[in-house]
Amino acid sequence: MKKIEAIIRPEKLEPVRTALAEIGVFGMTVSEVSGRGRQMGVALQWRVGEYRVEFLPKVKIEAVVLDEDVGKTLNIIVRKARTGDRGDGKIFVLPVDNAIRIRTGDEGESAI
Amino acid sequence: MKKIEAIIRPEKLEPVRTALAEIGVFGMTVSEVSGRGRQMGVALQWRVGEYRVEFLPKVKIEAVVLDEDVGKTLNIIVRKARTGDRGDGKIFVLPVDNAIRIRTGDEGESAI
Amino acid sequence: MKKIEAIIRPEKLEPVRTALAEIGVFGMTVSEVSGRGRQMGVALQWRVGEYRVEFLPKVKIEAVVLDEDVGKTLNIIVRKARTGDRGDGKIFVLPVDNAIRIRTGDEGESAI
Amino acid sequence: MVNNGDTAWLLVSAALVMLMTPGLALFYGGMVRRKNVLSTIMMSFVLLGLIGLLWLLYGYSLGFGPNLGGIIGNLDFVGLRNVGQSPSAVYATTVPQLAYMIFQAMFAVITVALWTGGVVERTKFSAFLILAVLWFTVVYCPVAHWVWGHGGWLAKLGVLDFAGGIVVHISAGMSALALALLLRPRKGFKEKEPMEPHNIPMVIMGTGLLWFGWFGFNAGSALTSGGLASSAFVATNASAAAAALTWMVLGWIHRRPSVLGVATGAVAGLAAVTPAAGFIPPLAGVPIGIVAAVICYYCMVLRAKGGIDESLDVWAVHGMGGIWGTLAVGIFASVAVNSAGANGLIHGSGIQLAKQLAGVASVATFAFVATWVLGKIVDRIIGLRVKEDEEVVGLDISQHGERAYGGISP
Amino acid sequence: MVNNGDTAWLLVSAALVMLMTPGLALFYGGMVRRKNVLSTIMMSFVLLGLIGLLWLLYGYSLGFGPNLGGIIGNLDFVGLRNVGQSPSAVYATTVPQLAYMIFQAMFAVITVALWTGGVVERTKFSAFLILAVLWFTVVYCPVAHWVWGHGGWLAKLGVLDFAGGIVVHISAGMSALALALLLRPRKGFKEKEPMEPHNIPMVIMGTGLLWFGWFGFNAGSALTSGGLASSAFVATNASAAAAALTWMVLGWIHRRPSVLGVATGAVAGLAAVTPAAGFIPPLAGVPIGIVAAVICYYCMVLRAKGGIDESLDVWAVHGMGGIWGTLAVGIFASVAVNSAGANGLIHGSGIQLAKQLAGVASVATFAFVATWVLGKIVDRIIGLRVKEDEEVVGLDISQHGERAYGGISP
Amino acid sequence: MVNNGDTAWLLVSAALVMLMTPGLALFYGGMVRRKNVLSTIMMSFVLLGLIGLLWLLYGYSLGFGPNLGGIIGNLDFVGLRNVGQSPSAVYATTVPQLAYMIFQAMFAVITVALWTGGVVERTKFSAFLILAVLWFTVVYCPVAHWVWGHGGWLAKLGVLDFAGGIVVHISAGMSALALALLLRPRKGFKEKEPMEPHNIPMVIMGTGLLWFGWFGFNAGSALTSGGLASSAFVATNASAAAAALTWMVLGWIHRRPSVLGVATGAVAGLAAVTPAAGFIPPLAGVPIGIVAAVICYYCMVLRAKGGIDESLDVWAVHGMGGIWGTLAVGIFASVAVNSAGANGLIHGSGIQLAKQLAGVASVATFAFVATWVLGKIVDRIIGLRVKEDEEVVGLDISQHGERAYGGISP
Ligand SMILES: Nc1ncnc2c1ncn2[C@@H]1O[C@H](COP(=O)(O)OP(=O)(O)O)[C@@H](O)[C@H]1O
Ligand SMILES: Nc1ncnc2c1ncn2[C@@H]1O[C@H](COP(=O)(O)OP(=O)(O)O)[C@@H](O)[C@H]1O
Ligand SMILES: Nc1ncnc2c1ncn2[C@@H]1O[C@H](COP(=O)(O)OP(=O)(O)O)[C@@H](O)[C@H]1O
Repeated sequence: MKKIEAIIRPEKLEPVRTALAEIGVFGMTVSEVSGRGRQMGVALQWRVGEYRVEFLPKVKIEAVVLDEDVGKTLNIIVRKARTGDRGDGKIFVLPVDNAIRIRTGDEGESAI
Repeated sequence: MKKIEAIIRPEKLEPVRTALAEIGVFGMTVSEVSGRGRQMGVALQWRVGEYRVEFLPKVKIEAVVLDEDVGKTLNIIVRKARTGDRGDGKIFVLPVDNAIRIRTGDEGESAI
Repeated sequence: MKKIEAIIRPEKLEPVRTALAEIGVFGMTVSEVSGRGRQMGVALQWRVGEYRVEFLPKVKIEAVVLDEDVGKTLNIIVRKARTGDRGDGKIFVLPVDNAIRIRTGDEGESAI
Repeated sequence: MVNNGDTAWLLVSAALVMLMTPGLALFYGGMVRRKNVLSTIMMSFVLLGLIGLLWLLYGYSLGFGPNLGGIIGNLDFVGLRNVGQSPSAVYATTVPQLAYMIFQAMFAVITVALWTGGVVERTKFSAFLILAVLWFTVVYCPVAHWVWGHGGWLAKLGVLDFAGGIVVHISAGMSALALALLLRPRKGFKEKEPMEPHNIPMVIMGTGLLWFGWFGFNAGSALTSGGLASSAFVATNASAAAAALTWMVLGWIHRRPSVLGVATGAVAGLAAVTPAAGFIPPLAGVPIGIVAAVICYYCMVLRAKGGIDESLDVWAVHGMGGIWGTLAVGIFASVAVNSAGANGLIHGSGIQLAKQLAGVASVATFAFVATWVLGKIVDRIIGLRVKEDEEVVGLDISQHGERAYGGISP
Repeated sequence: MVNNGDTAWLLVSAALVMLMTPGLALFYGGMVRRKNVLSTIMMSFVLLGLIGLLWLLYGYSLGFGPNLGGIIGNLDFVGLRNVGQSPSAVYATTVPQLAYMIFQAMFAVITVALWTGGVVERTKFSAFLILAVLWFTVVYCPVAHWVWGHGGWLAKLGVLDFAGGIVVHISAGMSALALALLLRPRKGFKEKEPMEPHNIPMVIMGTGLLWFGWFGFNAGSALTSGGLASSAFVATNASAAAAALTWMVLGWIHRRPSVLGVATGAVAGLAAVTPAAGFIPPLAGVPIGIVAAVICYYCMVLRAKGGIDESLDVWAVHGMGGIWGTLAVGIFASVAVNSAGANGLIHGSGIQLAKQLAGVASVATFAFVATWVLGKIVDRIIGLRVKEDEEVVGLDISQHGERAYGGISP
Repeated sequence: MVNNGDTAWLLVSAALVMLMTPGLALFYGGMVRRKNVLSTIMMSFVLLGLIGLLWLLYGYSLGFGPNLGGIIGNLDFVGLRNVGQSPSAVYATTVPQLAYMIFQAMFAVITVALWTGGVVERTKFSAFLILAVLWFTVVYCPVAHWVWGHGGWLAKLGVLDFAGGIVVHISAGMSALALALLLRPRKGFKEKEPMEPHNIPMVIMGTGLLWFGWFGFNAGSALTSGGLASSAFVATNASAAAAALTWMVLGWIHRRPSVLGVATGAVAGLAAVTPAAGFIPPLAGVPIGIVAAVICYYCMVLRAKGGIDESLDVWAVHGMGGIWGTLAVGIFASVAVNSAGANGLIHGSGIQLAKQLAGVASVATFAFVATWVLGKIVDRIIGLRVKEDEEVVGLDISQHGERAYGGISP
């Protein structure tokens, strides 16, 4: 099992979600985050001046998937979340020791 | 040390928190997230129609605990967060390399 | 590659961000979280009484960095986020298996 | 004869009182948890439709139609029959009766809305609607007739209620208490789970609109534009100001000066001065407001200690504030201010205080008992309370299929 | 002769109608996605400046200046020339002409604001401003003159429009439809992406202010304080109440009683009663409101089924509501209520209904066609729509360089 | 003799001005950071209590009591002694003196509230309350007397201030500057940390209420209902509209058309036209608004460049807007509009401009100096500023023990 953490543009959540559902990856947890990287921040206006906002809104998808699904999951996310401009985001893959489904108490691979 | 990430129903936060405190697990970080899984989304109303919301509100608890505490922590969470209906959530256990307490600079097990 | 998760006081985000930028750590993802630990919660007022809020606002910084940058990153965060009072927060270091830049598809160290 | 200055003032006042219901929706809506804000707002807002309609159909007739035995109006005014552009012979004789009727409509709407503060976050919406209709018919219309109707028995007794201390605040406050007892506490209340107000700026916005609208409520109740309206206006503001400050000080003594406290104090002061506004010298608003804040504050403490989940304290603020204000008429009233009024204790007579006491006691008892009975009936038939899991998920989703603030959206 | 009761009422009414534009900004702003809320609010709010100014400069003259061939006013009143503290000879003859002029200004502002509901979340701000100026000049001012101007051809025909069913609601509703067709749907609309309203309490707040302000709109249109204003006031509230409840019931039949639905119903009822308020017996507001809710509800269903992204349903609510209400004048009107009015079907004459139909047909057609042409022209010259990535990022940032709710901040 | 049309108008106006204080609370509250929104709102809202009370107790007497040497009113009106339902002999002679008194009360409240915009996000609440009482007593009441009091020295000099350009805006603006200098910048200001407004829709909501209420402020200051009120109403709207648009254009030239900019411009236009509204031909509101936007815009740029953290720019908008508007009386005024006024430059006389200059200079200086001294005293005794960690945590929690928006809740 691996945990996939993808930081993507908010407007790409819908396409990514739909495409993942098509390959059977349903379970995921999503949150609104603020990101910073090569994409510069944005200048916003105040009444007469402007100020820089360093962090831009991003969406973080967290999905724990079976080892054999990691490849295709990454693939789909990269394909669906890309625009080619700076700020498309990153995907990180982290090891997971165990998973439990609270409803049933199932552990391990059958839990996800 | 392990990092425990539990995605639970928002209304279960209070019972889980209290029960964990009883076994000495105090430190934790909590955030509001949106989840998707076997539990279907929910249909909400618009002025005359409806639309589906795919993601439901969940709460994510993150707690780094000593290896020996992992078992009982999982146990408590499963017991306190369960309703038996779809959507109860998941717990993931992730390895942690190191921990530091910012206030003191302590590293490792003594930091948590 | 390691993932550094730092839970800090909200007002320390700016100094930490600036100091990290100076040593070349630009990429990061930030979110608003609620934390609990040795720092007690806070008592807030209701119309005539008060109630305890167990969770206090914190900011979580997530940054994936190269192995060789872990030390100095931790160092900076500890230095810049410390006040010496309870509630300064924690830093956790987690292993990362892989990283991908969505824009280019680059994998591994070159992705971050 | 219609006077167009008076009519302008009464129409404006009707509009101001109308605005109080959305104001109350925000005041209450900001104090509940995020998952119940729409439900809370809806329980006020929908009454602009429901009670607004029933008032035209039969409410005005029951309340202000020609008197039947001091108890209720007859059906002469049903469906606005005989209610037209010329003035009534007995009410507000310088403005079109339609204007007086619609001014009164707004009072009926907000009175029902007021007691919803006692039952938020757990009441089934369908049951609420039925209860609202029953309560309006069985409690509000009769009480309005007793106190304000031409020939109403409390009116004949000489009970004075300028703008609704009895009719509005006591009846709503006692009813909220009865219903809260019937419904029992929200899940988590006994366990002292924090029920943090989800949006205090929304509460303040609501308070601002309430205060603003209250000028129509109280000064509009002069039913003419001129000296009396001005006097009532000043008394209203004086009491609100004094009570807001007093509440702040009380909160400060125990903890810190709270924003929610200032808002609550202002509402307590406004409620308390309502029955008195047009009978008292305007400066008497100050002691009325100060005492109102003290009484309401400690009643709230008491209610909380008693473990009663009368959730937004309608009893403590409106019920007890209204009782104090109604009695205060018997203390501060002066015929020099309003010749249609009376002299209170300070101006030499204790009789009025006794009358006021009679009015308070009878309506407080009636409202509490009648509401309890109505609530029991509705509870038996369809159940007053949502199911536990509906309460847990929140009433916005379970009752209305909506959520207040959109989630993650592209 | 200036009457100061009437003037007080008209000035208050002007202020109330002014408040409707911020109210509408919130009503619309709460229904869009978070990334477009400022843009949506701005498209209403900026008109207080833009149209507010143009009305003084030439709008009032085109609308209400001495008549040129029944089509338009001349330039006698440009820059408020000849518009002073004494009453006009032909409009509102008991109040200063300045008061009448500014009351009318507020109508012009909100009419333009109304149709922005059809084009939110995708319109380029610069193009919008140009379109607003053109529309105001080419559509609003002439139509106002036809219907309300002394000598306007529809007025001469005997078409009745008490407070703007034709001038305001039909013209805005048909124009919103034309522009929505021109602009095509928002990105994601065809794919049925959820476009969740980001803040429903904001919508309710807006509805409360609209309802409140509508008393100035409709009862203020009596232009005097007294019986007629009172009657229009009551009819307005009756229709709003009936429509709000009806919409709730319709929603409940299909799903659950929706808070957004009650708000929408109230607005539909208010829009529908607008042309009728001062011509009908007040209780006729009830059937007008009920039918309005049914018509608007199913028109909204239809619009959605048709795949047309007239985003906030200005056509269904204001256009169709306004058409129904204008025809309803021909059904319910009675000279017993307003001697300057007429008798409708129920009171014995079908002629008025025919006249109303003529008014509806001509203005609906004109507004749709003229707006389409204006939209096409602006689109050709500078493009009506933002670029795709600007739409994706949201108009708040792309058009205004601002975001509504601050991010993480120390 | 009390005229009930005039009284209706003045009471409505008083209510409208009252609503401006909650409006201002939202206007300011939306512009600060999330952690300080309640504190910011409170600094306005609590004044409805504090100043509302003090005005009755002694403020009205100091401001409008029988004159002592041109400087201050005597104590004849303390505690509303001699202030009753009949008109004053010298002020607003057609309305009850109580109505005039309470109308003036609302001005006092909002004037104090205005300068809080300069000191938000760092002022200790207890110190603020003390300062507010002192400022009200030592600055507001005397200045009101000088300009508006019967026998006040500036009034006798012939300085004209229709609705408070000097008394309200200049005094608040200069005082905000003095206090901001005393308090020094917020932590993070020098480091250019972003201080993003946390809720711009809240700012717009506040602006809408301010604009609405300002009709009471300016047109109400005619103190009668009729031609003059209508004229002032139109001038007010003209200036607001022109200034809102102008600010938008200025912002567009440098960057993009900002929503916050339109709101700010509107307020600048409203502030600037305040002293002039009832003395000028209504169309003169247009140039007054345009120039106001330009002046205030660049003063704001200047202030920011100067590194002065006068946080919400009360000086730039109200101070400088008020100065410009007061001088504009000397340019545009015409006795044809108001026979109690004067002719300005355009209508043939330069004298009035000189008088206006005298009024501006004396009050601007006095307000700045007196406020500085009062601020210094309070700072010495209990400290004006919160401790650093209190500022960092936010004033909502540190001063009031509350937070605006609930956290994670079940
Ligand atoms: N090292 C990192 N650790 C964690 N998150 C990162 C890191 N680098 C980038 N991110 C996240 O990815 C987002 C996009 O990164 P950015 O460098 O701007 O664009 P790109 O990946 O297209 O070059 C950032 O806004 C941030 O949320
Ligand atoms: N594979 C997964 N990765 C990450 N989060 C998941 C995953 N599966 C489920 N979740 C989270 O757990 C929540 C509950 O899961 P769900 O499948 O709906 O219920 P249950 O676990 O009771 O079958 C989801 O809403 C989501 O937040
Ligand atoms: N074991 C833990 N797991 C996850 N987060 C923790 C843990 N312990 C503390 N935290 C986070 O760190 C924050 C600060 O911890 P706290 O114990 O209050 O202060 P300190 O680290 O200074 O002793 C908490 O609010 C919480 O967000």
